[in-house]
Amino acid sequence: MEALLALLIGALVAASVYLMLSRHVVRFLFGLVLFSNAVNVLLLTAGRVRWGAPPLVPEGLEVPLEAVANPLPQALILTAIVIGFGLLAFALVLSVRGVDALGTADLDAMRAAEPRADAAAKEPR
Amino acid sequence: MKTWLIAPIAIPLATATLLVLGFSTPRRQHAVAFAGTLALAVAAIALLLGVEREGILVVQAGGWAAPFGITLVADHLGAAMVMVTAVIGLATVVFAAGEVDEPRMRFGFAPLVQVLLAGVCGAFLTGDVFNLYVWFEVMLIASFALLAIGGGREQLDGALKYVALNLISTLLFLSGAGLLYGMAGSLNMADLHQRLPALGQPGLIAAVAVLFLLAFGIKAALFPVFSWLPASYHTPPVAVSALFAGLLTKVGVYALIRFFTIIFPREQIGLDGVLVVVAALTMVTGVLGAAAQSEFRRILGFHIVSQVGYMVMGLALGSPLALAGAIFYTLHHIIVKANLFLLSGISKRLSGSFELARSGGLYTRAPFVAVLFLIPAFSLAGFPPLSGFWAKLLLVQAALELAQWWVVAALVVVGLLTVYSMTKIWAEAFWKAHPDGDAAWREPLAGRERVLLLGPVIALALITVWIGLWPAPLFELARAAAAELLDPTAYVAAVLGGGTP
Amino acid sequence: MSSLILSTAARLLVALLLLFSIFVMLRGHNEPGGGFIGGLIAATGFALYVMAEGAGAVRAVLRIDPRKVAGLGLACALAAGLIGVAAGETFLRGLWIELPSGKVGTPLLFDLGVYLVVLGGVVALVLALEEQR
Amino acid sequence: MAADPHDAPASRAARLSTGVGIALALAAVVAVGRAQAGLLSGSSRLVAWTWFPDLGPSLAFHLDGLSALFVLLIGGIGALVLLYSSRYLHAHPDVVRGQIFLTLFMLSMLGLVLADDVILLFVFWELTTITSYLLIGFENEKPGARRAALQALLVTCSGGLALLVGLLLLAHVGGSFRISEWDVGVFTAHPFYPAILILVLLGAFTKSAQIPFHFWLPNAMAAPTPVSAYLHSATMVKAGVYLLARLQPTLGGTDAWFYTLTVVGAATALWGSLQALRQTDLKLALAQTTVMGLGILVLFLGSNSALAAKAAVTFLIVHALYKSALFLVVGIIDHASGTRDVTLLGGLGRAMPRTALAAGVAALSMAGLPPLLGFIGKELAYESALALAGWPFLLVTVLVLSNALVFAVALLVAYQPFWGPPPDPPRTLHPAPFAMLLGPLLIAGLGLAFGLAPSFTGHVLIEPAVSAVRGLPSPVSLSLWHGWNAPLALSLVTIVLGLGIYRLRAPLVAATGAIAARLPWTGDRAYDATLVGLQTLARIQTAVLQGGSLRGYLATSFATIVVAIGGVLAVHRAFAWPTGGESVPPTAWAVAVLILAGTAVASVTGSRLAAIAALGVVGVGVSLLFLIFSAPDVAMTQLMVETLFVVIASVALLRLPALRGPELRSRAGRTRDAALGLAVGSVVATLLLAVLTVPLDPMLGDWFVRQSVVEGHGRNVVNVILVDFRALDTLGEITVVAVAAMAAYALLKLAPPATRPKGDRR
Repeated sequence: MEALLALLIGALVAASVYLMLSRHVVRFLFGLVLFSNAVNVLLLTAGRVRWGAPPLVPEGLEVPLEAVANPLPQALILTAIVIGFGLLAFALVLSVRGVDALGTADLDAMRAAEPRADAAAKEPR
Repeated sequence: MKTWLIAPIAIPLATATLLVLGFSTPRRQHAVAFAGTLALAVAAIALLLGVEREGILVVQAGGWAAPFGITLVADHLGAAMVMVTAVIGLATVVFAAGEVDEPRMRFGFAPLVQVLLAGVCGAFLTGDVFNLYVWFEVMLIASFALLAIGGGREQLDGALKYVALNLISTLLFLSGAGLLYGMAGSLNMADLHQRLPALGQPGLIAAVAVLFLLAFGIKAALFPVFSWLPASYHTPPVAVSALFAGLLTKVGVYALIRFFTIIFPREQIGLDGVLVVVAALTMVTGVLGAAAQSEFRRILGFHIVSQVGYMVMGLALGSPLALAGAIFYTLHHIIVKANLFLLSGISKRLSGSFELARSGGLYTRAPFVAVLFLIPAFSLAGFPPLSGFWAKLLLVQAALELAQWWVVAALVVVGLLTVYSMTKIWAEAFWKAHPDGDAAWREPLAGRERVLLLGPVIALALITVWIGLWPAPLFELARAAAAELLDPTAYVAAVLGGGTP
Repeated sequence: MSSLILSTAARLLVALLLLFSIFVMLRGHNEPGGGFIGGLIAATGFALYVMAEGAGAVRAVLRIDPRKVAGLGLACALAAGLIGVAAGETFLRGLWIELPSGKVGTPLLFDLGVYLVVLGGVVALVLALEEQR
Repeated sequence: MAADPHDAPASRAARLSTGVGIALALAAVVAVGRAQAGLLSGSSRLVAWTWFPDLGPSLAFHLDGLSALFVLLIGGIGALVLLYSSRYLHAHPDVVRGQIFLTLFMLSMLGLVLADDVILLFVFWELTTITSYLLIGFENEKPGARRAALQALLVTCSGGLALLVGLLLLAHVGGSFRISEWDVGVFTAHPFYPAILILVLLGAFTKSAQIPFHFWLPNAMAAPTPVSAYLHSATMVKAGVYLLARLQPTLGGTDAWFYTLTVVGAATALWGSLQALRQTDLKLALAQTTVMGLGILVLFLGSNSALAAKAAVTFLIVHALYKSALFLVVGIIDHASGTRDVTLLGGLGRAMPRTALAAGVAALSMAGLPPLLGFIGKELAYESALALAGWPFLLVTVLVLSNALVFAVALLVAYQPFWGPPPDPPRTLHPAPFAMLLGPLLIAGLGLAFGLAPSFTGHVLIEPAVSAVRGLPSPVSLSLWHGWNAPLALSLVTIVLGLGIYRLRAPLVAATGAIAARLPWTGDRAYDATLVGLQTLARIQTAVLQGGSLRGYLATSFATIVVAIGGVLAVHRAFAWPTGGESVPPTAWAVAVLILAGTAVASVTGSRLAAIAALGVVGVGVSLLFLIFSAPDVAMTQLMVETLFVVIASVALLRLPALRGPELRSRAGRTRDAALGLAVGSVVATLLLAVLTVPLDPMLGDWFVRQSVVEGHGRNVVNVILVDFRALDTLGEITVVAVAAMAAYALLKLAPPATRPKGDRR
């Protein structure tokens, strides 16, 4: 089971890298979203998956009767998902503003901070 | 005493919350931010003194014993880093009050700085891998915001590159945390220190270690993944650049030092050679990059890369002296580099441009600023008797003791190239007459602006000189920190309460 | 988009979602749910409302800047942590008191903080995006 | 000329800076002069304070004959130069700055010769480099001055860094950072000796302008004349000589030391004197003879004989005195007539008799004529050269030739401007004030006085220094008259030859000029070529590594991931396939297929909406996966986040340019990116698969499940972890959310960049 998940993660990562290397800023964002998803599944997988009950304690008991899924990876993933959401939303807005300001969605054309002429530094005087 | 351990995280967070909920005028925001940062500095001093007096301090957040809850730990390294964070925080908060424009203030500049400080302090104090990830993210999102808001084309372009590569770093870090948990079943650093060797999987551990090396390497701007830094650090307001230049890459360096001593001790993972080569290439490519630039802040940006190489070289060499040298280097560099960025802002304010070709005349017009520039500039270049000299000396001495001759050569040659690229700024912005002649004359700093802009610069320069003239106390601190890292017995005992649960 | 039916439906839906979100948050300590999910549900409700009625209407209903809601949430969470310190325990120590209806403790205050941050944050984002259009 | 700025009263700051500097200089002279009596017997004084105990360096100072001699020169000449420059720079707006730098330099130099600790010595060594840099660049708005300053800095700094390593090795071998604590016998036989020698000599040769590093010194004449007189003839350039003298007991006495110093010194001496003859700028002529003088000093320090040490120390004094006096004279000429070009000067003697007197006395010493100290120095040099092992004939020839050339230069400097034919029309003169005359007169006079009192000079000044250089008591007695002997004959040859060279100057200059022009490579050109090469390398490297495009940076990062992690996995053969575990239920297969399908569509579609929808499908799929694996909270959160993200993305992305149209990447580019993507994916999957074979200790999870109700008072374990067990994570996390929202809000609301002026980076 875990092997299947590992391969799935590999596929997600591969696709996300392919998208991130695109010249279009939107595709880059899509790649980021996929990568983020892949890492969340990786957390789940690395924490081992198990069929069975979710990590809930039935009412009136102190500990669950049957074996439950490992709750720690779940908590970590939850945190990671929410953080990822914040970061991705920001990246999205930043891209929108960047495209507005720079007048292009082509990543290769976005070089306001590092203009080409800059590479030819002048001799010190 | 232990209450102080949470203070460096709670104080800036509380200050940020206060700033969001009230105090709407920029002046009041500056005042509250200053008060909050001052409180942070007091807490940092108390923490450092506490560590000096009582040794490693530990708080189990929420009262849950390690390794189940999250442990906050202040050892010498963590406390020293928090201290220097507070210093840089104070300097930039004051400088920002004289520099940052009103729209940025309206849109949360002040609380963002506080959140950044909280994130940085959290990263320095946590003893938990996943919690470190969380503080990295806090720091990161605050830095994204500070970098991007209110910016024009350049700033947005720089921010995009910064965000993109840092997000990759962060996802690698998260994957690493997951894999580490998946192998060792723990996230507590002290616990991991004990568990990993017992797994009997040196190859796998090395591979995961490399994953962390990559994640933190991007963060710290190591060769060949440093490009986001020179692409972005020259774009935001100077107070932000200074904060970033001083602290953010150094959090990456800190994490490398922390991980590659306590979690992945060098003798276990056998990556020394790789790390030495990476450090050397970082030093060389960074300084050559600086040599190719002709813009004040871009030169400084590339210098960060080169200097991070020095710090990582200390880690890579790995002897007690080398590690102490790396820590000494980090602490010194935070002060000096932040100061240089602040000075670039003063230079721009007085001469009208960051472009060296478009500036000049400061030596004649602002001799005091010129002196203030020379101190951190020569310190960075490693001239005695300034702090940077000792930092380099410690590493050279360490490399000599280990008979790493070509490392010595690299340390020395890169030092010379640093001198070269640093004097370029001096010759162009300070010595050379301004190309526009008297027409370029900007009004001199006066009144409130003078105090706000020059005050932090003077303070940081004094620290540089003080460390230079009297290096022994800082070195003792660095050595104590290195000793704790190289033999984590005390660290483990303090965190886990003496035994494995 | 502002047809009467949609507008009315949206209002109803928002009210329902808000109620539901509070329910989800409160039961979160014992059943699936909690501050995150609750906050997200509530935010989704507002997002719907924004789409139906426009940003101005939502601002009018909210009265308070959503960013301040988020700030308030952060304040709640911090306060929940600091109560522990004030009581002489460590930061974020959970302190509980027994009430007839069940136990109430600082972790619940903390969860409320999470709820408010998520709600305020997402609504601020949606509003800004909508107002930019 | 009513309002001549030279006649204005000095500002308070200028007077203060001059006064403080002179007071410090005199204090040093007096203090050491009082101690001199004790040093006659060859003893020395030590003081030390702790400084950096953990590493080793201490604030240790050491006064012996050699340091004392240097202190007297530095302080004595320093006081006079400061007085002189207060008038010379009088009208300069930066006079205070100049005086401060000169004083700082003097203090650094004093520290250098007094330091016993090698690190302390290096600190002062570098401080002289820095002050020299600032002083050469004194006329900072002139590009030539800036270039010269940088050149001097880089050349001496590269040597300095070599020296630092050398000193550290010395300390390592000697077991102490204190020179006085070394056992001088252990060094030459140590395996590090060759390395130490090379490194130390690099430091000394760059500082003391030895071939092939000599070129920076003439260029440094861009500095104001008092600076040249002080730093670049009398003191700083002698720091290298001082170092060699100081280390001769430890490092000297070997063939390597002897031949290197002798050959380099001789070559430098010859080259400098040849170059000196060619100059028409008086200052440059003097600068080149300084190169020659430094060569002579290095040459004599090569031998460890008492005679050579005596010759070296005597010539050190001779050179410092006549050279600084003549520099100051040239400054007066420049100040008075507005030029230093010897072809434009003549007949000044009548108008400036006192200057002419100073010049004459100093030049006689330079030419090596009796009864000046220069004569004694030259005689000693010949005597010592004749006694040297090796090839005395060659050395003597070099010495005679150099001295003859210097003789001619002395005539050029001290005769031609004063007594040569006056230019037509005569230049207007501006007489120098007495403060400027005092220095050259006194210093030149000392050269005469020391020559007339040879026993005092030998016994009080030279003997303690020679003893210190040799590391053993070495009695010295000097006399003006040695009787009729070989050195005297050589002196006569020198004079005749010198007069001849002076007469035949024009053709000689032409001849040497022609040779020099054919030289393929000079130090100066090599320096330029090095800098150009460095710039080119830097540019190419930056273009490769920092191309300015995000995609390049991303590709680098991904490739690094593949190489680094893949490499380690391959080296350790850490490949494994997890066995056992749960079987794959059909639902999981279905969800996996769903996710893959969404991924595929998102990767290739040209439509934004389709891509967003596909990503939504992936998100829902992942959410289902969480549900399948018993993570309801995560599943719900994922679902809600996905929904919100789709909403936000639709709103935001519709404002961006369409995806449709030609894919911007070329086909080859796509193939390459796909390959890179596959590689990264494989590495991640491989790593994960290997990790999954390590059995997981479920201790943490089990503990949380057990404690959730008991300690956390909640039945949803995940939630209890989030708000209690690991609430600190959550605190950070909600901070991220709050800040992200604030930041996005600010980005969207804050003034659009179009309304901001272009290029504004604030």
